[in-house]
Amino acid sequence: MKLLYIVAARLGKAVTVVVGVVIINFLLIRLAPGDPASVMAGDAGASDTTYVEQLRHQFGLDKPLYVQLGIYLKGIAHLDLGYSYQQRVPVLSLILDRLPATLLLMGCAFVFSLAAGVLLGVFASSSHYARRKWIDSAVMGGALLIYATPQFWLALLAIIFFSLQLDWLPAFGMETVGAGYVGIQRVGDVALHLVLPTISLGCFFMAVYARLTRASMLDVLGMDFVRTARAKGTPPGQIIRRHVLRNALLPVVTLAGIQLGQLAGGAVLTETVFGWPGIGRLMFDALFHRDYQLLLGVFLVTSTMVVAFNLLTDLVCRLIDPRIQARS
Amino acid sequence: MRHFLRRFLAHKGAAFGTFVLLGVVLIAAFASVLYDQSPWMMVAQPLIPPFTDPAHPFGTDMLGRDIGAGLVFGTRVSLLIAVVSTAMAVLIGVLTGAVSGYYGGWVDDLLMRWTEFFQTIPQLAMALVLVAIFTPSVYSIVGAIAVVSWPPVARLVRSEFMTLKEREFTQAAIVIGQRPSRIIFTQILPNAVSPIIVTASLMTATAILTESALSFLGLGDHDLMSWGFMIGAARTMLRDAPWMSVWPGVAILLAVLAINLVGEGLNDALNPQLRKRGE
Amino acid sequence: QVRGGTLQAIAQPEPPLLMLGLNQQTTTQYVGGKIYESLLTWTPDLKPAPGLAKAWRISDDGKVYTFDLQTGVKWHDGQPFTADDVVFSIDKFLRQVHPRARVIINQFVESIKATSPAQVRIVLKTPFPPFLKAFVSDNMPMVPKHIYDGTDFASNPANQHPIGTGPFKFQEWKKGQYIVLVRNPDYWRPGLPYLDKIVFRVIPDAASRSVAFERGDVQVLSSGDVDNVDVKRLKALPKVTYTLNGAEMFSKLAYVQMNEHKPPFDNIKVRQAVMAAINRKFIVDNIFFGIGKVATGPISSTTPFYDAHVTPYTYDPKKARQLIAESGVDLSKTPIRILSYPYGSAWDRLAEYTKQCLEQVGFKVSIEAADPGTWATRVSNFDFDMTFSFTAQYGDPALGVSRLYLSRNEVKGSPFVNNEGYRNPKADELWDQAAAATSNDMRQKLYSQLQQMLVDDVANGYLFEIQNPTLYRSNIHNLVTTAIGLNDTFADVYLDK
Amino acid sequence: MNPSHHTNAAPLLSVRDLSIALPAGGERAYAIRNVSYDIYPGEILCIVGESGSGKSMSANAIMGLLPDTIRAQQGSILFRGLDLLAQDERTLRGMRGKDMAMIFQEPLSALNPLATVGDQVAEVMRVHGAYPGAARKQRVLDLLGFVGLPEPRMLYHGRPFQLSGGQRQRVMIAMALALEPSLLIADEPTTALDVTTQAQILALIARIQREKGMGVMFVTHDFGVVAEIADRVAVMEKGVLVEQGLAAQILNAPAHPYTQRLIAAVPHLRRTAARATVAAAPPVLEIDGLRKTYVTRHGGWHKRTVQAVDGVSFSVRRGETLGIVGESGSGKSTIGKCLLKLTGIDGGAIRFNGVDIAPLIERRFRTQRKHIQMIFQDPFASLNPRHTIGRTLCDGPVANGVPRQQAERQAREYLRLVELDASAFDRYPNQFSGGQRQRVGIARALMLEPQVLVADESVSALDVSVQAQVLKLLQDLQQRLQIGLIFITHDLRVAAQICDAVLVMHRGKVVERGSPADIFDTPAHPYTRTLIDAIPGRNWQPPMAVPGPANAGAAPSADASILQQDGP
Ligand SMILES: Nc1ncnc2c1ncn2[C@@H]1O[C@H](COP(=O)(O)OP(=O)(O)OP(=O)(O)O)[C@@H](O)[C@H]1O
Ligand SMILES: Nc1ncnc2c1ncn2[C@@H]1O[C@H](COP(=O)(O)OP(=O)(O)OP(=O)(O)O)[C@@H](O)[C@H]1O
Ligand SMILES: [Mg+2]
Ligand SMILES: [Mg+2]
Repeated sequence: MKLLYIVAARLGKAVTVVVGVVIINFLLIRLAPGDPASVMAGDAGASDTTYVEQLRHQFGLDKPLYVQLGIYLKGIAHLDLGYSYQQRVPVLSLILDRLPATLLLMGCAFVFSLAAGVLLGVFASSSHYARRKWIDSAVMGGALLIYATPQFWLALLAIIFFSLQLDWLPAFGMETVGAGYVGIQRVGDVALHLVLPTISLGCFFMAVYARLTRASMLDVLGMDFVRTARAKGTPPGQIIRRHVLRNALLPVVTLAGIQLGQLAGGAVLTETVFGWPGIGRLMFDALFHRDYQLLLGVFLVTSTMVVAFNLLTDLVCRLIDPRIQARS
Repeated sequence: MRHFLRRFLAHKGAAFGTFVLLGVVLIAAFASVLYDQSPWMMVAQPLIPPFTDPAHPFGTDMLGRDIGAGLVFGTRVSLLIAVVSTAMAVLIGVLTGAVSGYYGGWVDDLLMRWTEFFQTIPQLAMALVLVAIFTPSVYSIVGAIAVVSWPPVARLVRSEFMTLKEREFTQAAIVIGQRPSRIIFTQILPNAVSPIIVTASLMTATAILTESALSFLGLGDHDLMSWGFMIGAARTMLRDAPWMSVWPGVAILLAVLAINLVGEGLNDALNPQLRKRGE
Repeated sequence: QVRGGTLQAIAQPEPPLLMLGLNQQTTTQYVGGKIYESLLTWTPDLKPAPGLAKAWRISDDGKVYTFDLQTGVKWHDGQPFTADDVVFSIDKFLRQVHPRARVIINQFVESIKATSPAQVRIVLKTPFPPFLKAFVSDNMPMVPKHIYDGTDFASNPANQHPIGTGPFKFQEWKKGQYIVLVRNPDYWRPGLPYLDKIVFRVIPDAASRSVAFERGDVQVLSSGDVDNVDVKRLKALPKVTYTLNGAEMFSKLAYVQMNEHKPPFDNIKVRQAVMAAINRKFIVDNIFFGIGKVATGPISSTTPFYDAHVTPYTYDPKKARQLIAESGVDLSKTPIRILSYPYGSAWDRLAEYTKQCLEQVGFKVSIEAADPGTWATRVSNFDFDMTFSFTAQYGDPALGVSRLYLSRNEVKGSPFVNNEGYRNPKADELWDQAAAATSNDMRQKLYSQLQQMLVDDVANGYLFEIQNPTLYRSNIHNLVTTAIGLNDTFADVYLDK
Repeated sequence: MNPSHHTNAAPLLSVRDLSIALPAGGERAYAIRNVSYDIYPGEILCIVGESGSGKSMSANAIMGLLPDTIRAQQGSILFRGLDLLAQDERTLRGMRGKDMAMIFQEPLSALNPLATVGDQVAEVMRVHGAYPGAARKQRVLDLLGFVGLPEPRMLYHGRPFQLSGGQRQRVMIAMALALEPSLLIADEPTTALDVTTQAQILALIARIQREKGMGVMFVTHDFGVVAEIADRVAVMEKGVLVEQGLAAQILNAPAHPYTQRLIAAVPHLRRTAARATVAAAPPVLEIDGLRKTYVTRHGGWHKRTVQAVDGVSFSVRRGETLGIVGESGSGKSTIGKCLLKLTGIDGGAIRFNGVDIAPLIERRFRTQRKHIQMIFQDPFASLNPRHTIGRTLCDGPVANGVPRQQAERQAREYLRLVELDASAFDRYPNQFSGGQRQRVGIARALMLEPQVLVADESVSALDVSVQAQVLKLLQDLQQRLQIGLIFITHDLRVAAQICDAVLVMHRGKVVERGSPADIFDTPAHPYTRTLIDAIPGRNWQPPMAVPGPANAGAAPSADASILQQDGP
């Protein structure tokens, strides 16, 4: 009941935020020089003015801005995200086309980074706790190195090394085109394609999680109840597992929520390098083509996802720490 | 202060980071002494590999520009972009967070909703849109990085303020009749400085990475030689002239690493929690 | 010739649409060119060859064009292709939506009629010899009347499932991943095509594309798929064929565009100084890695009516400085901004190089980055000092060159017209005469005169002729056979086993 | 109390010549030095001493729970003859919780916030493999009942945050008792609790000790507590054990000067002399029907309201000291906050010199603020660590329009008045001891020459000896400047010592009021009686005629010693 209320209240807020985001972006994009008609003329390599005017009229860009905004918002209310000027397809279907790929990569990178990061962090902090500090230093040094490496650079190197030199993994795309795989074969094929993008996308956050988990674990290890547990005669392994980990997880979960949000917008860099058909690239191209409705649609969808993830994070935090429920 | 320095430098990583960072800053400051010509100047044969021509130890790029000069001048730009954008983000974040956390109530509600607007769109996407809209230039890049990175600062400062305003010294300041603006700036803010400094140091590192990502995607300032720009430009030459991207990659890595280490050192030195445990 | 097999190619950037009439991006032409056909095709030496028209006649006064259509041609949905489709395509569809064709149609076509189900007659208002050259698939694709007539062309659902007469039918398009075309079994040329399937993959990053070719994931690289620097390495790979042919119809020419509406480039001497300050050989060799040819004037050497005997500009910074001194322009008062051309990193390098060169001779230069939207808008509105660009010439100066110089084309609002603001009544007159002249000798004379004039005036700064390297695995045959190269139908392409 | 057993039993625990070094850079080189004492089965040994004297260190050393950086240097800890310092971690682990158990000071943080109470109590059995199967849960429930927790079945699945401080401390005790250890170490187990709860816990520990016959080591700094439960007492000063002996002997006839000083500083329940009653001047502050209700949202629509202050009325004259006492949560601090308008009120009037200040908006009230000042409870938290003392003192006058130079002059004057060195002006708070900081707090409040001064638990955080000094100072200044003082405290001894009149609060209401003598000698309300009964060691009167510096507060020498101890 209480949970339901919280969810309802948060949803209400969320809707205002999303609508706000759409309006702000709508106005923001219009500040950019150029419009879809001029870009299309540019791409065609030729044009005449009446043609451009005609396109503008066709897209409704000759109406006053507030009228356009009104039309757009009214459309959204009916779940109509409009039409892509460039591709002449409903925006929603374009986005839905790309969404599965984004969700897949996002999910894999998320799980990979979270699992690997938390494991490394726990490993490092327990090494530290057990006074094997050099292991801690080595793990954390590695994490820091990964953290500091530009992501796209890593990705390019990974392609050259793993797919060109060693020929272990496919370099790009989501599946082998035309191979006609079905069922388990196809799953395996997609999985192979996922490896490099997942790792190069997940590495950065893995490092972040590792560091955060470690710091948080060490914080918790310094707390009084750990001393209580020691006073009971609990062995170190159990202390870490039963007492420290759960208490240390809260900041990690919070950050994970933020990461999910960041991933929701697709990963432009990774998608670019690996030719991954995700939503980030769609956004990037829409931006360059001034495909307003498509761009706004992407933002609408991603910000909705971000808001949803925030809500989810909240709920997970509540599950982990019942105190939050009591406090709010 | 001396205690602090000792604690800070006792941290080996922090000492190394400071050392590297100082080097980087010196290089930035004396760029024009190290290389008297513009990094854009075509000074030699194109594509000289590194370590083959003593005049150009880092090699040259496809136009015959000295990579060493690019690195040195790029230090300046990358650092400048990072520092200025972080400063801006911190300024906006601190103001928003301070007002929000101190006053609470509807002011807080309003400001936090505003903050959420900026947090709801993934950072890099937002930065891309902003830079594209305001046309790529050093100003729009700095602005965009600042715009996407202030919300976490605001949240941090807000939560600091929410706890600090309940602290007794703040209440004491109210009781002796100080004005809110004075309380915010002279009583509370100085006490929230250490987490802000730590966050800012990490943001600086992220800003360098963001700038390079923007450059990689073709949205850099074409008038200024930055590391990110060098990598972006070298991307197409990755196979034929790997040194073109390796050098700036290493430079970014080192700088980000150093800043992070310094940030961690600051964190440890400023964080009383750790100090208490006697580490 | 072997039947069967799948050809893997790259479509980058991903075309927004495959409907050739509605979109003319290069990749749309590349992919759409297999689905749609025009009445003619063109040989590498720019001679017309049969397409959907098996024969054609031009009246002596050059005004009446009669086309006899192939028989037994069917649309991909099984409907027969007739003269009505041709009339609809030209008179209604293209006239309304095609940015280039509509200009020609509106300006020159008086009437177009189906004289029989297999014959079409087009009457022009005035003679226009290059008219025939408009009949290539990207300029005048034939579209099905039974599907488009009476509908809103732009939102017709068939745009997503294009229906043409070409040797390949549209099968599947996974946005962001690939487009698949399959063999059209009812193609009107018996026994063709050979290939079963063509897959166009979307790979946004150039470095990844060259990896794809190296790994054999794709077998064809069209020009622009990989950076020029990689071409050298890739063409040296075993069993890879390299050709520069197949771009004769386009003959793209790159130039530096200077805004002649305002100082300093309203001064001829300053523009001439720019030409002397830039080493165009260096540009071709180092920025475009040797793929290209220094241009002499506004018309490419592969376009008819080219004339090499114009005043040559050579790299001579001293002369550049002297020209500036003569011009009397104080460069320190007129700092210039180079608007970079947002179509790839080589153009960025070109901007950086130009900046260095110009600064050497005393200009004050800054570079402004732009994305395509910004670039198109600013150039259309004359809001720039200097920028780069390239245009295709479409096999005739009257189709692809004159548009950039006619003073009546100096209108705000669209790029690739007379954006530089070149105004010369004498030239305008010559252009019009040359376009209408029916004798080739006459045209050559007029165009030679024009070339000399434009080069002297530096109407644009002619940099180099862009060459289009195509790389493909050597087991592919007949890939590049016509003047439009890879944009052709691929009906004759076959793979060795 | 039965001190007769030493002679015939071997000691349970025997600490011999123990020294523990501190890492370099600390305030002193060792935490404890050459400490020796014994604990016999069935007795309670109290270790007393002021903050930082090394009480916790010696307790932790026994359990082997010293911080990583700190080691025992020499000596031995013999537990039933086994030297604990020579054992490896595994052996010690086997003994912890089973042979010896510990109760920690902070009931808030000593329990894992995320694990259920039941699990945490059961854990000690689990790790030692005791009470397997269903018996374990039953044992937990029994224990929870044994320590007097209500509804053990429900609490079993509860989490620490759902319990009050006293209840948490009981859970800790249950945990410690689970395996019936022969040695129980309690490190200030009641310091964070209010008097009534403290009384219950003390009674509980005493009862258990009797029933199970354990040896108990009880660490505290409160002589009242010592008087309540100790069999024997050991007194520590700066890491050195200065005196030990039977409780009666130490409490009533302390031999060492340090012990004497400590005991002399314990406030007396009975005041020595009645003060001259305040003239019948008009009240400077009148509170009339003050009400304050806190509303806390509980997740959804559920609201929880707390009547923190419910119809309280009183008045204060200049020069008068009004004490407000009551257990924790009775609404004392809330009254203070309302008076200073640090929170809004829900009803009633606050008349300052006859004018109701309750409805004034903050901007208008700001000019009046200087007349009503406050001394805050926590001397550490109430000074901005980033400002020098001088700046802290000047802030007030400057905010009220006094030129800076004049304010500085004034500040130096007040520093002298509160007996702080002139050099304090340029130093930072971390360079002072708690007592000195509290003086700064007093000076800050007095700088504005207020007519009313609210002191909320101003001395609760201080050690007894320092507490005495500060109280003395406060009393003097209040008399000298004729301030109306509202003194909020939960320590009835303190209230008895300095107040002219006392209000007893219970659940937001005033249940009794009158002079200290009336209230403490003849309490009328049952609640007041409970409160008074709960005062630890109320039957013990610290001896008056202790030789040595009884008036330590006024003596600059004592001040100097504090400075050395807590200085930078
Ligand atoms: N982790 C630590 N690292 C360094 N010094 C410490 C540490 N813990 C305590 N000390 C120092 O050891 C000395 C003894 O501390 P201890 O905690 O035993 O005092 P205490 O008598 O228990 O005081 P309190 O009544 O305040 O609890 C003090 O000087 C203190 O500053
Ligand atoms: N900000 C607040 N919000 C909600 N409830 C509060 C708040 N402050 C105090 N309370 C509640 O009001 C009641 C009175 O609190 P108050 O702080 O006045 O007690 P107190 O007598 O000062 O207790 P203590 O001796 O522990 O300081 C308590 O039940 C407390 O939980
Ligand atoms: Mg202690
Ligand atoms: Mg209180």
